[in-house]
Amino acid sequence: MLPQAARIVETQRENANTRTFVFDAHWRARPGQFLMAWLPRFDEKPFSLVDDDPVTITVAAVGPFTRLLHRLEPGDRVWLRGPLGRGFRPEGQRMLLVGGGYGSAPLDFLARRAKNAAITAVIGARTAADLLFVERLARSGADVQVTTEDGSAGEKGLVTAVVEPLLARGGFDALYACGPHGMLAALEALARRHRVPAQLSWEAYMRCGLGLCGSCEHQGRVLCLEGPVLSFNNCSSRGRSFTRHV
Amino acid sequence: MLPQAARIVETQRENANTRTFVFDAHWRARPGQFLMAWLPRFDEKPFSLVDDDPVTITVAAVGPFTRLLHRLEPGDRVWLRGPLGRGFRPEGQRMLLVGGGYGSAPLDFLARRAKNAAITAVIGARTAADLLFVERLARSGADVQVTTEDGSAGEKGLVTAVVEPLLARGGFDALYACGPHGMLAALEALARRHRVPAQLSWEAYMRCGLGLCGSCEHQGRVLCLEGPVLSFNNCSSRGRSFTRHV
Amino acid sequence: MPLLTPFLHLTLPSPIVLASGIWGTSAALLARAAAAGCGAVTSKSAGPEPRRGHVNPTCIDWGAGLLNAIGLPNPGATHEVDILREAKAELAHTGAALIASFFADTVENFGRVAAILAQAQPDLLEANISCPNVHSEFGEPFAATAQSAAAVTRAVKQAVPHIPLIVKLAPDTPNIGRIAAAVVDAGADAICAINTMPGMLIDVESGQPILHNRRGGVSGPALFPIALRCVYEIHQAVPNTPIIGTGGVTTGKDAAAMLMAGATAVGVGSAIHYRGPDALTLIRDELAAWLDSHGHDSPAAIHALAHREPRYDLHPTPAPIPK
Amino acid sequence: MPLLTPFLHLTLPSPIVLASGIWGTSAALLARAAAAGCGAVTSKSAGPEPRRGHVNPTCIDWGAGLLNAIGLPNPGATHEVDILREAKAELAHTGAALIASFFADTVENFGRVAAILAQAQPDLLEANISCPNVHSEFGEPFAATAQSAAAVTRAVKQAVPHIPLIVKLAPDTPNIGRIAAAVVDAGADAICAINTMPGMLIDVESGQPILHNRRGGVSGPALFPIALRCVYEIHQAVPNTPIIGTGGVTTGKDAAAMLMAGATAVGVGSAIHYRGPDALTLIRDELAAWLDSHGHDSPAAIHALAHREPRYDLHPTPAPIPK
Ligand SMILES: Cc1cc2nc3c(=O)[nH]c(=O)nc-3n(C[C@H](O)[C@H](O)[C@H](O)COP(=O)(O)OP(=O)(O)OC[C@H]3O[C@@H](n4cnc5c(N)ncnc54)[C@H](O)[C@@H]3O)c2cc1C
Ligand SMILES: Cc1cc2nc3c(=O)[nH]c(=O)nc-3n(C[C@H](O)[C@H](O)[C@H](O)COP(=O)(O)OP(=O)(O)OC[C@H]3O[C@@H](n4cnc5c(N)ncnc54)[C@H](O)[C@@H]3O)c2cc1C
Ligand SMILES: Cc1cc2nc3c(=O)[nH]c(=O)nc-3n(C[C@H](O)[C@H](O)[C@H](O)COP(=O)(O)O)c2cc1C
Ligand SMILES: Cc1cc2nc3c(=O)[nH]c(=O)nc-3n(C[C@H](O)[C@H](O)[C@H](O)COP(=O)(O)O)c2cc1C
Ligand code: FES
Ligand code: FES
Repeated sequence: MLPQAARIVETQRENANTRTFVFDAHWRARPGQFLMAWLPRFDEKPFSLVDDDPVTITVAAVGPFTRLLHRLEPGDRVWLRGPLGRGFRPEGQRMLLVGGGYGSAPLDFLARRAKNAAITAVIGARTAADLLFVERLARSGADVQVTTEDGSAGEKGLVTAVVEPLLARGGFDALYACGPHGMLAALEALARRHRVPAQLSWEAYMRCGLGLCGSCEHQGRVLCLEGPVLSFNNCSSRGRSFTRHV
Repeated sequence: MLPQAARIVETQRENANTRTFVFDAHWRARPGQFLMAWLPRFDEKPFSLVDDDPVTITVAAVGPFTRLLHRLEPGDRVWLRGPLGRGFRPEGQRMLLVGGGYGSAPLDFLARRAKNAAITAVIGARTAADLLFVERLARSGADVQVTTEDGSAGEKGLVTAVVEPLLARGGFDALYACGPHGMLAALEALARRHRVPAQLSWEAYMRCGLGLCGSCEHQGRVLCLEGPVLSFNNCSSRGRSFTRHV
Repeated sequence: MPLLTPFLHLTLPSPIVLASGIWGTSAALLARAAAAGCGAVTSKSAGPEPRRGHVNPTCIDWGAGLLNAIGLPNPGATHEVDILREAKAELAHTGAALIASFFADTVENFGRVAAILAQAQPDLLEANISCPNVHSEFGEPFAATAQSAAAVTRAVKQAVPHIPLIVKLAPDTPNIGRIAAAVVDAGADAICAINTMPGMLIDVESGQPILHNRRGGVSGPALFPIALRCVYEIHQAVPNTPIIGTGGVTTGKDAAAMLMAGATAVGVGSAIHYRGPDALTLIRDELAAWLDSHGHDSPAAIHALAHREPRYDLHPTPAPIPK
Repeated sequence: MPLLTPFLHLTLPSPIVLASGIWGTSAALLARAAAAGCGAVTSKSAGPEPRRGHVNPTCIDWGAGLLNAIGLPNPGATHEVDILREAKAELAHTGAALIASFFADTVENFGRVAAILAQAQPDLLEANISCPNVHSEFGEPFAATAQSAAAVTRAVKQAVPHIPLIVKLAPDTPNIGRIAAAVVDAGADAICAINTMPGMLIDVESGQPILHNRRGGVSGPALFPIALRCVYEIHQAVPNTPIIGTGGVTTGKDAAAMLMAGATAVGVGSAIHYRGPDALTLIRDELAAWLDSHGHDSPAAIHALAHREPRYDLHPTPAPIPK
């Protein structure tokens, strides 16, 4: 698959350093899958799909490439390769979604794809200004709970502080999460403790995007091909598979 | 397309220097199409399909390759590439088939594929012993006429001697022929004179078999790809196409 | 259609060139390629003596490309003159140029063969110093080293100074730019890049190489990125020398990429297998349509574009975008 | 399964070898490849210093093959020792051999890096003298000439005489057989052939090379006949030297063809993209099934078969067959 030139149709400001880009490209993808966005002779970087039709990504300006992207306007071109990787598979009727930072981006896509499920979403950020997709998730029908590290919105603290009692209370068929490594590692431990199947979307340093170079390895798996979403089933020690549990 | 190993299932003697080989290969092809038969490290040569299911060819022993083929027995392997080229398109209800030498081979295949047509076949050879496929064509329902150069069977002389009055009498929708160059050139002239559409299968020296090397060129066309059957429509000066004439 | 292509002293009606060894065995086929949209057509490489070529199989489609070892069958230079004369006459009304390709077994014979073919007054000569299929007979191809490539070039320019000379290079070298520089230095007027890349296929049922010559040359899609890289490197080495970019071009977009890499004209061969006898016309028309839709009025407009880098406007961190 | 493969002093559980640069960045991935059916696994090439590699795009699927210029990112030899040690421990129970691949910027540094990696006691060392992606930085790859290839070989053998050395060659040379002979003469114990073939892709919309490094290396199906030919020629040149035949192997039949061309083991890389993470297992099992169904009891049974010609019983013209 060669990068295909796509034009930006629309951009939306999401928060202080985050913008959403809508392209004149139309794919079929799963939430959790990603694309590689290329600016010729500059760089090519991975971003989660926020929608597949039209192709949409939400980008936090954190370095040279994302800052350059933020300078682009409708009519400008970006070259896209995708959809790449394996995404979330919406399973179960009661879904718990947890997002940290721009990790909320694929979660709204997931919520829209899992319309008949009852969805609880926990969205965390450093401050209220950094929160992302809270309204979008609410519009998608999720019951949204918010945490901020400084307490400027919602509960003060990390998402795990909200997630732990939710899992303890029970009643969720599966946990879906996307965000920084530390958050995912903590959620993985919680999910194991409470025997809830989990699908976690891990970030990794992507080079080839084809499952070859090993750059994106996580626990012996190449996330560009076999992830970024890795799932495990905690609900039984008897090898009942995740899908069968639904 | 790489050569595929096929086993000889059966061989049949056709006449003093001609044998038929049936392979354990099953294709879908048109009469007039051909294959390339390869014996590793020896040579690869073109032969008309006498049947496509099972793949069958009839080979006259004329030189090193064909002589080696004649030594092979059921169970031996030959590597086949095909079907190649464009074959005959059976058109019209009254067909005149003309074969010289092993040129009769694809004609019987054609006769079997054009079952509902009234078929007249004129088969020529040097001597009675060289005649090929006379019985097969009769079994396929054709009205077969025979010519030999030495008069040892049928009419003495060349096929054209029989074909000319047949065309003059009229009543044929099209002429189909396969055989040596001289015969085809003479038939082409006759067909033009009598304004009968014709499909002539020309022999040519085949190398690449892919339409590239130019080795098989005939009148500006590469016969391995655009032939060996070339058709022209003589029945009208008003551009009525061959197919419409049916 | 915006396809006029200046090439040395000529103006070709289109940048598409029929590659040597494809169809170039007769005047009829050369004329057909011109009628189909080629701006120039290259005859099958002719040598000093008539040659039968290799025993079959000589050409195989293996999926990602072709592999051929036709073995340079040709009627010999003296008879080739007749074919070229006939072709020249048939091409006259099309405006397409005739490129006479040739090879030889020694440096001197390259000069001799060129002198013979020159009798037919082809528009251009093309020295095929890169055919991988006569390797075992003649040792390494002349294209393998800068010295031997330059020696052939000098011999031909000395024998036929009045017809511009294209030298056709091979991809199996670690520095094609250096070899291009050497032949241009020796007097080559243009470069054709590239010939096929040596390869082999083995039939596992028999355990034997499929081509009778065992080795052959890879062409078609598999060759495309290799050819593109060679053309790019040659343009870097000799930016003022026109290049016929050849190798795996199958679509109008491929042709555009070749021009961008630094080619002035685009050779097409194997595409005829992949897209049928109309391939030349299809590629020509696709290229014209692409140029048109991208606002370019000629192939020259995108020539060597890949060597010019875009600039991004990289201010310091943009302020959070107000909106 | 009849896959035991003697290779130098080792007996590999299968002839399938994970190629360098594929998955070889961590002990976990090396162990996974061994568990999936590799008889040996090659680590990502390590160099004298940590290296970030090239900016993206670094690897592209262009249809008939891949093109990559990852740019040899690696943690540097000293840290690589830890990865190799960990990998060796994890591989112990699988029987698979560990091949430590490395590169350097100078002949001397090849020796130095080899000596550092030797601390981890890998089963084999592989000198990558053929990576096309560091070309501009270091000049021509060392694999480009017999002299430089032999010089590296000697330096490594001197630095680490006790671990057998594989030298990995490049296809962009007109005579790979001569280079193989030179490195074997200089002390190489085995050859890995081949690394990728230099190529380029251009995006016509932007007019720019797609890989950030511009040039990259072609791998995958497009490389297969080139690799097969190289292995065939190397086996002709050094018939007693084991070869890891690498390049475009995607199926068990491809692996069989490599063995027939003269390989003793078969490297696999890009196939993981084409057939998914199970590619190594699929190729191993297909090869085993093919050997089985053709009555061969080991990969060695078909080794170099393509170099042995069949004989046809060619009596004078057979009499007309009576029947
Ligand atoms: C599967 C996946 C999905 C992602 N989805 C989004 C998203 O939806 N929105 C978003 O804003 N960001 C997303 N990212 C992160 C995004 O790719 C980085 O923010 C971006 O690459 C930064 O590039 P830069 O040049 O702006 O900054 P840099 O200064 O180059 O990098 C800033 C940080 O980004 C990370 N990064 C840089 N290059 C890469 C790379 N090639 N692969 C992975 N991480 C890299 C590193 O952690 C680095 O420290 C995703 C990353 C992955 C792997
Ligand atoms: C489309 C086509 C269909 C054919 N169908 C049949 C058939 O059904 N039965 C049959 O017996 N023969 C057929 N032939 C002819 C057959 O290919 C030749 O008889 C055979 O190649 C001879 O090879 P040899 O080595 O035995 O003899 P050689 O001594 O090599 O050649 C004998 C004669 O065969 C012809 N010939 C040789 N090589 C080739 C080649 N590569 N391509 C074309 N002609 C060649 C030449 O006219 C030559 O003079 C066909 C040829 C073509 C082109
Ligand atoms: C069947 C065939 C025959 C060829 N014969 C010649 C030849 O005689 N002289 C020559 O210079 N190149 C010859 N070539 C090489 C082509 O001219 C061209 O360089 C190569 O095939 C790459 O272009 P392509 O991929 O478009 O075919 C031949 C190629 C093929 C496929
Ligand atoms: C993404 C990628 C990275 C590679 N990195 C290395 C490397 O670090 N060292 C090396 O010797 N070869 C490297 N190679 C070359 C492979 O080892 C192999 O020689 C080549 O890809 C051909 O085999 P394949 O077609 O099976 O991939 C790399 C190839 C690819 C595709
Ligand atoms: S980015 Fe190369 S394996 Fe995932
Ligand atoms: S045999 Fe080569 S073009 Fe027909």
